[in-house]
Amino acid sequence: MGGLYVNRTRLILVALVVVLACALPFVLSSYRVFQFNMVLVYAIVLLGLNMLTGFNGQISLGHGAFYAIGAYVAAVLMDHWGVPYWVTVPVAGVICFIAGFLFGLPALRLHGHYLALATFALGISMPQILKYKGLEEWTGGVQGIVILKPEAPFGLNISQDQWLYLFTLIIALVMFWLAWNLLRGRIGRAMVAIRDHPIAAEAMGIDVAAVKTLTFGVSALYAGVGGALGAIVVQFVAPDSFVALVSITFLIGIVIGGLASISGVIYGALFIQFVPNIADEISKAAPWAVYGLFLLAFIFLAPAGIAGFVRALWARLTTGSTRKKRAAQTQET
Amino acid sequence: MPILEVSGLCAGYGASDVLHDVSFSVEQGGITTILGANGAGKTTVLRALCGMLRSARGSIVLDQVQVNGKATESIVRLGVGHVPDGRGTFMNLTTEENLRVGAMTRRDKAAVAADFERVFSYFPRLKERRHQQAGTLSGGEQQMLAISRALMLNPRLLLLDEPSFGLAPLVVQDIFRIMRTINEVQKVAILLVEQNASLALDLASTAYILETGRVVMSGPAHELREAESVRKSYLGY
Amino acid sequence: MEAFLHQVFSGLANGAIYASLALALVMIYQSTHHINFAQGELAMFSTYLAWAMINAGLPYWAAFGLTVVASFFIGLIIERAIVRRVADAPVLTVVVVFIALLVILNSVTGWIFTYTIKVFPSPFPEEPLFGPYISSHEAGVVGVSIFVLVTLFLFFRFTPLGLAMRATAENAVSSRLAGIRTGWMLALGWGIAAAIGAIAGMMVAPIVYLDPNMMSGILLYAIAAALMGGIDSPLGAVIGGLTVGVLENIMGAYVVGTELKLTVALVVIIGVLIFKPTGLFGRSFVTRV
Amino acid sequence: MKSNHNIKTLILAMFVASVLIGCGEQQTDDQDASVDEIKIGSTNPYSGPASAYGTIGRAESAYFKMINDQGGINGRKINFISLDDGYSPPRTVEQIRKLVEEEEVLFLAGTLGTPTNSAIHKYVNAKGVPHVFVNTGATKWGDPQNFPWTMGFNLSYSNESKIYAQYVLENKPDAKIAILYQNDDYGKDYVHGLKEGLGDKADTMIVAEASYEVTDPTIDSQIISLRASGADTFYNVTTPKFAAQAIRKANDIGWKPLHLLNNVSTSVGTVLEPAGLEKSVGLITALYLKDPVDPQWADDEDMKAYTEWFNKYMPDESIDDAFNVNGYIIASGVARLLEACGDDLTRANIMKQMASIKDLQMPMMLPGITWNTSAEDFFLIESAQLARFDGKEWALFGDVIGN
Repeated sequence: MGGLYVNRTRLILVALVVVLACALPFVLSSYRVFQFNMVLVYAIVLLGLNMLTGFNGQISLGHGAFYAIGAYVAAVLMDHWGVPYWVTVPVAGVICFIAGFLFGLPALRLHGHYLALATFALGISMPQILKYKGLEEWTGGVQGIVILKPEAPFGLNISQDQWLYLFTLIIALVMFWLAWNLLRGRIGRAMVAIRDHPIAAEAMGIDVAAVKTLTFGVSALYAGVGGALGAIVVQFVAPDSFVALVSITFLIGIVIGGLASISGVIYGALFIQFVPNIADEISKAAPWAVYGLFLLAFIFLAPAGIAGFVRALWARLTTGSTRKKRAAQTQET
Repeated sequence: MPILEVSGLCAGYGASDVLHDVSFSVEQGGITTILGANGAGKTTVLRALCGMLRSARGSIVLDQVQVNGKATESIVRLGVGHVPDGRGTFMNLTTEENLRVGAMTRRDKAAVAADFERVFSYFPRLKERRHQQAGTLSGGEQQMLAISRALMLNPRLLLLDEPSFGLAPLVVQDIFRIMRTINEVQKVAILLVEQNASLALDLASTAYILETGRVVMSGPAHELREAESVRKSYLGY
Repeated sequence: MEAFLHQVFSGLANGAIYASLALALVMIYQSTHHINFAQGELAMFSTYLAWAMINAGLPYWAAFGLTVVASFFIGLIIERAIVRRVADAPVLTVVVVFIALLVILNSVTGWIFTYTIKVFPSPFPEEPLFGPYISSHEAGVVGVSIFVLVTLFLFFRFTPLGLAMRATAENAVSSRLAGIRTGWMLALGWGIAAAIGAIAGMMVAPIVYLDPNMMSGILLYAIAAALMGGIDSPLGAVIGGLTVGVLENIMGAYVVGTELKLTVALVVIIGVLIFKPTGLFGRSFVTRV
Repeated sequence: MKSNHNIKTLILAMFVASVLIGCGEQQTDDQDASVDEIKIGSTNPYSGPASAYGTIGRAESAYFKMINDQGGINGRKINFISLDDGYSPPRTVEQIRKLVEEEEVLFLAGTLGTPTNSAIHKYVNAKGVPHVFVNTGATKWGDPQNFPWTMGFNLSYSNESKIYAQYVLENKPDAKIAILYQNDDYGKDYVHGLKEGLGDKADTMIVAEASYEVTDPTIDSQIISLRASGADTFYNVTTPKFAAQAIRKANDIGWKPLHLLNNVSTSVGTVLEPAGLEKSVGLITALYLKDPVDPQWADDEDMKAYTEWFNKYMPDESIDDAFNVNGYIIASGVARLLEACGDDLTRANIMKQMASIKDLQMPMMLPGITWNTSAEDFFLIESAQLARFDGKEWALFGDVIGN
């Protein structure tokens, strides 16, 4: 399980990525900044989903639902009560934590495919619920809610896009840092133990039910924070923005990026943000087919996700000739 | 002319090898045993023989046919019955269906019917439990079922992976008695892998001792039985 | 009362649609332990093959038979060429492969055949034979589902191949040690599932019209039905399908209205699963530590 | 932890530094079209569950290909960039920003879908990019006061509904109406429009409403419920596949109401033929386009031109599909707009020309249904004519309604 320990090279790499991320909005056009802003948003959501599915082994085909709740919390708060945008993000996180925790309780009794169905059902139902007459007063029903884009504070001389990107980046860094600490700590080990050896974990004295529901809550919290940020960035929420396909896309993100890998969620986020556009450029007649071929290609070339691929590549580069010799030997047979 | 001739076998899981340059043979119609402590690599030997380990290197010749690199099912079809560790029972199938699976590769219906009767005569308990779900059988019964399933293949060579494991002494004796019968009546060669050295050396004519993946001693079973080191480490007196 | 009966029968007719696809899902699950998300699109694609053949002038049953055979081989090839490569991968990786297949099949079909709806003929008579509540075709779909179910049961219970497939699904290592070519058993499972899916598609299309998204809605119901019935039980799949169909209609017509009927139906199904985690007819496996 | 501290300091330093360097963004309001090429942007769902509409975008592209083959407009070629948004609002925002900021298109035309266009409504108006021929029927696209850069294309769903309401009030004042609608903005707009049209009689006249989701396999259950309500008038607000199902199912269970079908699903080839032409007899709708399959237009000059274009530029697509007509008219409208603009290809002039169309009879529009706009009136198509299906064709009756 890479990604959880510290060493000098890794630290330098992380710092480099962070520096690059900070510099991005000042070298790229607004449109690109917007795109990378969405990458950050997706990365936060994928991180949450990866905790739940990758590290804890609970499959979710319905994280789009929590993403939607987060987005709507932000939109409703801003639209109805004029709450400042930056307040809505933690509120969305807390509300999603509660929602995820509550959903995690019945999910305790469901395993494997059954949990997949339950979460998928949640993802499918969410647009219906958002459209429901009884909630229309807040959700705006099928019309959705339009949000105003925040201006940069403190009189900073940067554009709205740049500010929003940096705002998202700060939150993303905090969320990554928290996740990293959580995952390498006691709770993180418990999560992995439950995934790999549920019965042994119980025998070791881990409160399996508590850890699983908490993981569900935290995972939903991440999705909610991502959802709130996504809503602010896109400036619009509507039931059509949160169809079941969104949940599937998130799942694709963590698998392509690398299950149970923190760095993987960044690759996954880049994939789900950019590959559909590439597919569109290749074929207007059947862009989905191109997208599907990309998926297959990535799965076959990097079965352990891009993170796994990078890790293997790194290992080959760093460890010298001894490995190569051994590899050659094994190939003889 | 040995039915099985293994030389220079190396194999393992993942990057590191468990077996190092292991060589042994089983005579036509003979009984050979490989003894060793837990973790010596006994099960790995059997897995490598049946093509279940991609890492296996060296030469494995079965009745003059080189079988290295062949798929498990192809090796099995050459007449190798493997009673795996953990018994490999199909828990959700009935006893009879388990046996049918064993005879899956055979087309000679009459002979299969005769073999059904034969294994039921070896293990009458299985006949009683014929229509019962195999998952509900006791450990001993499942071991009998595993041996019977392998016999249904009509093998020339039977590989047994610790058939005594976890069973009551009476049951174990029963099973070893039947193995001798099988060997004598059906002329099936047997490769027995065991921790229970005393029983195994009684049954086998040739024995090998495996320690940390290497053959450290070999010879006729009765000679090894007398060897002091064997007595101390494996027979416990 | 008349309307109520009508709703029930209409629910049964819909349920038969779900059941027929659920059977294909159960088939794949039995042989590979995966839920194939691309099953619906595969069925849809098969139905287009049949449509193209009928359009080219083939008689219905010839097209039907050819499509079932062709679908069998398509399933077989997909398993051998694509799914096999991820046989050892984590289940989620396999899920992504299924999603990739789903989007490719959907998009390619739309590209070849366009997205306009197509009329697909029914082999059953036009006039209702079973009273006013259910059309002959709908009754026929129920009948075909039951026929497929019985055939599957007989196949698995009484043929050596069926036994080999069950054995492979349960314990691949032991099966290989019995000389069973397990790789082919998996491919065969895919082939048979694709063939069943093709039948499902050809039964569904006359009711819902043929279009590339024909199965995307049905798939969810079929998965729900299969799981509710117990994912390894063909009988459970059929009963699950019929239950889901009726449940949804009654919910929509009398309980919560149409806007939330899917949501409520799903909640009920998940409720059932929480109290009976292996489904109505599923076997509970003994887990050993 | 020391290393942890280091990294935090580093991040902070970098962040502060980058903020300090931060430079303001240059706003570009108006790009003049280059001399020899006019860039136009659009979005369409080429992928995803709504990809049935993708053919509209392909038809538009095919039309501009024809224009370019004929030498372009005023000597300029059209570069029509139509991107896939999968009917997902966030992706529409992204693609529109790409078109506006990267491709620097002169204007946007024919962007499809209500939620998708809602997502970019504010953005394009803030940027001052003409956002015309918006391809949905929501009412909000005609609001020049607040959104002076946006103008819709279709007859609005609510205006269409009012035509049916008027018809019912005049011809069947004691009607009991049952409504089937798609559970989204499009369906609800229609329902809302009908209620407005019926006024205070709405509550008594509408006896049942049922919705469906696009993922529903069938709408049989809804039809049974609606029939059981005792309604004698059926307002069918559905997209093609469900419309065909509804027409057939109502017929099969012996329900013979006055059947009002929304304009979205009037295609003879892709709706009525699948439903059964004999089962479609008596359907009433409000038409404004010509249907390529409807035999009454077989010798029509417009239709001949359309068929010729279609066979040459879209040989792989289905001519039955009336969606292509929608794309064809939008594209020809854009071409007409550019001709009117002449050499003054500024965004302001585009909106000015767009808002000064008088009695324009476009090809493939029904005779008498003309385009009219003004600085206060941002609704392009505001009239339609009722038609009853007679088993072969849509028989128009009554006057053109609306203005």
